[in-house]
Amino acid sequence: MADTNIAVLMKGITKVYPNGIAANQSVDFSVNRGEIHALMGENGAGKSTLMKMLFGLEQPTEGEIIINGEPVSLTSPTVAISKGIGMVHQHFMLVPSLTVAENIVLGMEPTKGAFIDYAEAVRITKEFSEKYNLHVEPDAKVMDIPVGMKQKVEILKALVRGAKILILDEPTAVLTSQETAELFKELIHFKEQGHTIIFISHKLKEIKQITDRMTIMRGGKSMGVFNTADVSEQDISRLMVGRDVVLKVEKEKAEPTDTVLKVEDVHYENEYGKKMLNGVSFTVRKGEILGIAGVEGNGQRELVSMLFDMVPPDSGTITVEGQTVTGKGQSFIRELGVSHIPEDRMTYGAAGTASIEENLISDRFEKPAFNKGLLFDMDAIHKTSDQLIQDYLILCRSGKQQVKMLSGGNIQKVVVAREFSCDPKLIIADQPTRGIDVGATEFIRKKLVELSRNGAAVLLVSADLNEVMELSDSLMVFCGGEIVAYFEDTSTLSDEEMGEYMLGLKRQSPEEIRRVFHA
Amino acid sequence: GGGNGGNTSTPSNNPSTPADNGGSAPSGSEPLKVANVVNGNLGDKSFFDSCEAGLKKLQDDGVITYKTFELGATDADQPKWVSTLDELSADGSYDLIVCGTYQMDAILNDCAAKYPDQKYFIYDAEVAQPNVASITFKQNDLGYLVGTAAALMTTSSMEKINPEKVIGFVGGEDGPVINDFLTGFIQGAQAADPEVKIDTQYVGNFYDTGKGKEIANVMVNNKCDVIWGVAGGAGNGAAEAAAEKDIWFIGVDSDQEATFSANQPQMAAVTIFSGLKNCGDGIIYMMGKLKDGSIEWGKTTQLGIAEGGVGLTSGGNFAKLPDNIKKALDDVAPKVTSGEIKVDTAFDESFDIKGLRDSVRP
Amino acid sequence: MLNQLIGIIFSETFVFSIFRITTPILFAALAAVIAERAGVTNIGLEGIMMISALTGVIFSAKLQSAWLGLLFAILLGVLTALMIGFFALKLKTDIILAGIAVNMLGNGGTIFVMFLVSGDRGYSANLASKVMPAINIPILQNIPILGKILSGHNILTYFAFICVLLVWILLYKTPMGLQIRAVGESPNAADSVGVSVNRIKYIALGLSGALAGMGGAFMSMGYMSSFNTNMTAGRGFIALAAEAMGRAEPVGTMLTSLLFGFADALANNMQSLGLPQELVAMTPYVFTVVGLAIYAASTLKKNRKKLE
Amino acid sequence: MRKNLKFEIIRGAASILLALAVAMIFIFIISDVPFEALYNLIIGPFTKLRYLWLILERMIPIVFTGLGVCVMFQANQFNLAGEGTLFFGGLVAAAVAIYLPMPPVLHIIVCIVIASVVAAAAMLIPALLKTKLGASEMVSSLMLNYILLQLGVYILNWHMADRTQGATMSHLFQDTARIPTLVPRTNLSWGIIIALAMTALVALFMYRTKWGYAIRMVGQNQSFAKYSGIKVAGTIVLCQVIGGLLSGMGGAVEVLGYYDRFKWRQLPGYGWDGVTIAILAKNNPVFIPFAAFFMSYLKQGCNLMQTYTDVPAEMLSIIQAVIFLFFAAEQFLSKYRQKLVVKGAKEELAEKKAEGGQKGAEA
Ligand SMILES: Nc1ncnc2c1ncn2[C@@H]1O[C@H](COP(=O)(O)OP(=O)(O)OP(=O)(O)O)[C@@H](O)[C@H]1O
Ligand SMILES: Nc1ncnc2c1ncn2[C@@H]1O[C@H](COP(=O)(O)OP(=O)(O)OP(=O)(O)O)[C@@H](O)[C@H]1O
Ligand SMILES: [Mg+2]
Ligand SMILES: [Mg+2]
Repeated sequence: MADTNIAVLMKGITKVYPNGIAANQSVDFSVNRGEIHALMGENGAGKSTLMKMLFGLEQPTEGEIIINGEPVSLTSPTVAISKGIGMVHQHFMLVPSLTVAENIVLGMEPTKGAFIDYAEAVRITKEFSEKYNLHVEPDAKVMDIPVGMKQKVEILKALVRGAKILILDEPTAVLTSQETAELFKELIHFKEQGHTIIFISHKLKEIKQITDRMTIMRGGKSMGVFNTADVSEQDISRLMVGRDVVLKVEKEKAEPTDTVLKVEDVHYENEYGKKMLNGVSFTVRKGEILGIAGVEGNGQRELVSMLFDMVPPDSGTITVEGQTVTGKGQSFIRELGVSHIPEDRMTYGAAGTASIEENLISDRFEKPAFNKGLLFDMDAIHKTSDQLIQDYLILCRSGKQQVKMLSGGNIQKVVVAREFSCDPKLIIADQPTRGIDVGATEFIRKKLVELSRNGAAVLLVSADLNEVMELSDSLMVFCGGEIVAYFEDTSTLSDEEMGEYMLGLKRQSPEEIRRVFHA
Repeated sequence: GGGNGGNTSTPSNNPSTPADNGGSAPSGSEPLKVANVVNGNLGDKSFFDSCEAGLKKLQDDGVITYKTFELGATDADQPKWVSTLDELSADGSYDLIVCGTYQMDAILNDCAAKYPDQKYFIYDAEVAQPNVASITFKQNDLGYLVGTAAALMTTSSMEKINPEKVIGFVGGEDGPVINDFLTGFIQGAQAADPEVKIDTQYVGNFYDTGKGKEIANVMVNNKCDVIWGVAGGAGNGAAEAAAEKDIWFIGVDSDQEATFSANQPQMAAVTIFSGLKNCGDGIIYMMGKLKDGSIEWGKTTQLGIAEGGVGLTSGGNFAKLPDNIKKALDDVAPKVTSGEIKVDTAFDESFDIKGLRDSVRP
Repeated sequence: MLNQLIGIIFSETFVFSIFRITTPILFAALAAVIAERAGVTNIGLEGIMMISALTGVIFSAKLQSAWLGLLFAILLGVLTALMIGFFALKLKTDIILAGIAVNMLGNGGTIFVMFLVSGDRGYSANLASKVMPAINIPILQNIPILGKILSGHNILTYFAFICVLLVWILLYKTPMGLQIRAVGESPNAADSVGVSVNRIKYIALGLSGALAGMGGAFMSMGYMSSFNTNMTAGRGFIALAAEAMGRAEPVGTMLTSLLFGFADALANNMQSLGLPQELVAMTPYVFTVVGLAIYAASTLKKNRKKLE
Repeated sequence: MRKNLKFEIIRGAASILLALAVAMIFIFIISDVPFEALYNLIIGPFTKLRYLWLILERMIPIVFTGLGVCVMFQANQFNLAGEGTLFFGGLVAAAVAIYLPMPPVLHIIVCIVIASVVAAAAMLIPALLKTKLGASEMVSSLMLNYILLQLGVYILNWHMADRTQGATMSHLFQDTARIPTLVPRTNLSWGIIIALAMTALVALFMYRTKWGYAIRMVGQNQSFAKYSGIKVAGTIVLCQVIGGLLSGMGGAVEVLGYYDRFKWRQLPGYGWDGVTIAILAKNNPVFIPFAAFFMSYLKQGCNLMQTYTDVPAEMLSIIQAVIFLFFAAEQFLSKYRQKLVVKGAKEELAEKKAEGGQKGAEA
């Protein structure tokens, strides 16, 4: 007989996607009523897939789902919602041109006669927003609000629909730590009100702080259920990855020489008029790794886009080896010896439907080395691509394979192989190891250090504080579109101190900050 | 339900009809086996239908059996015209293949040369091959009659007529056949009253009825009170406009008053008469010659007013024409036939249709 | 000549004709708006209009009621659009191909069906079809200039403009409209709150078919009083252009449809000035391209800032 | 991969069968000799060599427009002006063929080249409106069709028409400009060889040159292409210009290979056919001749059915529509496919497990 204390029971779940990927293999998953349950695992372990099935967005190939003791067939989100399940997705599921209130009532619109009762929608939004202390602006369009508020809108969407079981898929990835702390308060509050919460996060500290139990997944399988109190952070990462995690990179002290990248007094307002960069100036020199730390959404993304001329600054100058890059186009910038590992590999880093080989040559296909007369020199292309596949340990059947058929780590290696092998003078590495396994991470970090020690200038952006602190020779902190701190030597820094700068609680003097501008 | 629908247009071939050698004209009472190649679609209420009607009559009279091949009118259908004609000729089981329009002449020319034993009729075009008999119609003569009547109408005191001396011509395309009608129309009108202005406009195709209607409306604004629609289906749009604005419409090719009278009485009411191009009668006329052996292969038979190839309908609203107009028509017709009145043709390369058109514009 | 043209443009009959010419395009363009807003490109509008134009004639003749004819025209429009939906959404046939196939059906299928029903082929002479009435608006018709321009149109012309309002209300004031816009803009978001994306797309396609159906019915039961082969003559494609130029906004689309109606009316008048018909016929299309270019240029600056 | 191919073949065959079954319903309703009709439709085109030549002959223009659409669709450019540029290319070729005397062979080449260049230039309109102003290429290309048509008919009627002819058509082409026939006593010209050669060239261009590579990358992921340093705007212009070039060339080859005068006064419909076969060929130029053959075969079957049985002409568009609708249905038999996939995935997992087990045992 089903245990009435179990809110969610998923038994023997297997999910095969239409492309043949078995994202879940005989997974058992159970959550007790009124607990906060963590679901952990490396990227691609199958966490989101499992949750999508619980929310009716995907159907299991095999297996059984039991909600509050009742076997259910969750054929669509509507059914799941009717069973009291709500989900906050890893990627925002909001309609940008609609207002917050419209997004919240979408699919359950209050009506007056045949029309939407918009006032009522606003009232509902306000009511729930007050009840759960999640402050949002009902009349603002979603495209105009900051990410933190978007996250709250997502949570409200679930609560308004009467969710008793709340799935939160990496809700804190885009929140500041204050916002996170506030959210956690609310989660505890929900729990006390009898809600059940499934919480997915890669941040071990958060997991330790807030959850009662956890299920760990690896490679589409469940590795077991644990009481949070019983396992250490070290244990968790070992269970997730399958071996002890060592991420310490050995590197000699940097001896920076000439300035390669010079950014001077750059300002930028985004399309909605929000000031994203406010007078940013810094330089990156040959042979050094300069890190940028900061909570996401503080202007790093805009800065990186600008360095690669994807958007123009409103004012200020950006030069690489003395040459202005603004308005020159990406091929000019690449010609200068700039390479770039983009944050979003599937949007900028790779063409998923193209082959590995085609992805590897995208920056150099016009070079004489790869062309014989009007035609491609296919031999040269094959040779280069095979060599890169070998050098960068890209796991694939052949260079002809579609990139999207590779695992995330290997896709990242394809990007890295291309960007590192073009003899770069400046490397802009934006989240170079996001979401890839330890082995590949180690490999990429080593390569990065090696390149810098051989004379490349490296600008490293990462949301992973450990990564920036360990890998960078010197470090600056971004907050609110400004540089708020600069550290020439990262070896003596503490997490706590960094945190204070990142949240804008602390700030160096202008003189101290100006040290980052070596000119 | 619809089982018999497909057959009406394609009467079964009589399998007992012996496949003639096709070389000489078959004699006696044996019905001829005829293929009717339509490089367009039936239902034009115009010469394809007229030709079809002629063949139907011949079949009913036991003179022939026939089958119609509708090949569509679009430019992408052109290759189909070629291949079907070739297919039927190669097949050899038809005593006679009938086709029409100037769009087919070059095609038939090649095909007839390739299959010298096969006999062909072509109407509304000329092909100089020894196994082809061509039938053409003097639409410029027809135009002259219509122009005469229209000009006299706009200056008359008939109902629906305004004081201004303006008449309209709605053409399908700015092309030779249509302009041949137009040439006669303008010359006839000018001869009747040199002060009459003729507003000529084209739809650009033969199917956009909406456009036909809009153009006719513009003509009404330009004070036209008699409009001749020579634009196939698009001409019906002009008739709609005429009915709405209560002016006179002149039909073309077939008796459009009769067609409209089935279900569109308002349009029938304003259709004073129609200028006919009697393809069906032409075919019957030629078939008679074929039967009695007087046919001349390789020659063109021009059918004018006298032969009944072209002419005006005389029933229905025609009676409403004042006597002076009827009399004028009776006067003019023999003169045109005899050549006493010389009507220009748009097929003459040196003829400046554009100049003529612009010189009489209101 | 220019004076003459200006005289024409400011004449009552000219302005009156703009509304008449715009009507079928506006219906079809609104059809395109609804489909596009739900994220489906309905390239089969031309075919749907043809099918409905014939349906209206057949049923109004058989049932001796223009209104029933209209009803069936709308119904067939809906069914045809849903067929596109079935193939595109359910069987995942490329939606463009599905649209092209419907256009083929609209071309040959209508001739075939008309022949089966009435024995007519090119033109529905044997069908005693009915037309939708023209309406004189009581007080308005007596106002000097305005009366001549705005009164006396076919009831469907008025309805086309009413539909602009209805579509606007539907899209911006009703739950269905909210869901249509959500589905078109971000299907995942709609899906995640239990809005069935395909269901909404079917509904949008159905409405699109209904509007295009009215456009077709207007052609054969208002503009004309009979059906003839190919009578929509590319208006379905023009409508797609009007919709895209109007950025899938009902009011914007109405304005672009009117622009096309104006250009077409102008073209009709330019021939009597002695200009070659072929060049005159280019007017509406050139207007559209130039209008599109001007409009695109005006929105260019705003788009440049977007982080891709 | 192999499994996928096998599935695609099964799906293709099944969808054709289903399409025919639906077509058959119509045929049975209207025909007294349904089996004969069906025989003519399906087997008919293979019964005589002559029919094969006809099929090949009708492939010519649509191979060109199909290739053009492939190139544009591969870059995600929804340009529908193949129709207008084919028409205009034909007209330009005709003008050169009539008024510019030249020695044989060279004349043909010059005609084709000028036609292609003019058509390509016309495509600059939608292409530049897109890249410079961001205007939808679909709208401007649709309008361009009508503009080119009207302009072409104007030129034909006012400047090129042979007034001695009963229909509006140009003067005769000079013999030097006519593409000779390939098979005697047929209308199959060397155009088919040009078409196939262009197929090879376009395939080579798309898959073996830097420009083709750029086009494909822009189509597959425009952000990635831009980020990689590919000149996106230039590539978008290039692909549409090539699209115009190909359809213009198609117009020239069709006009010079099939006609002796320029006779088109409407858009001949080959542009839409090109879109259809490009979709059937999944935008791969290599498959274009096959898709074109299929379409041409179907049309020939329909013609024979009309010629030898009582099925009327209008049925043909219905049958074609039905066949394309089903043939292009991706999701057709999807349940079956999902089963195959699951089976495959399970086998793979089992294999891995076995391997893992072995490794474990070794350790
Ligand atoms: N969008 C997608 N469409 C199709 N297949 C995908 C997609 N994303 C990933 N895959 C496939 O899923 C499998 C696992 O990929 P994923 O990136 O989730 O694995 P991973 O465990 O993170 O890999 P790694 O160890 O390299 O980091 C791979 O075989 C990949 O080809
Ligand atoms: N729609 C899809 N089609 C095909 N494969 C998919 C799809 N969605 C996910 N996958 C694959 O299924 C596997 C599991 O993905 P899932 O999103 O569940 O991982 P995850 O554990 O949530 O990872 P992350 O930490 O990155 O969110 C991956 O290999 C992924 O590539
Ligand atoms: Mg996930
Ligand atoms: Mg008068």
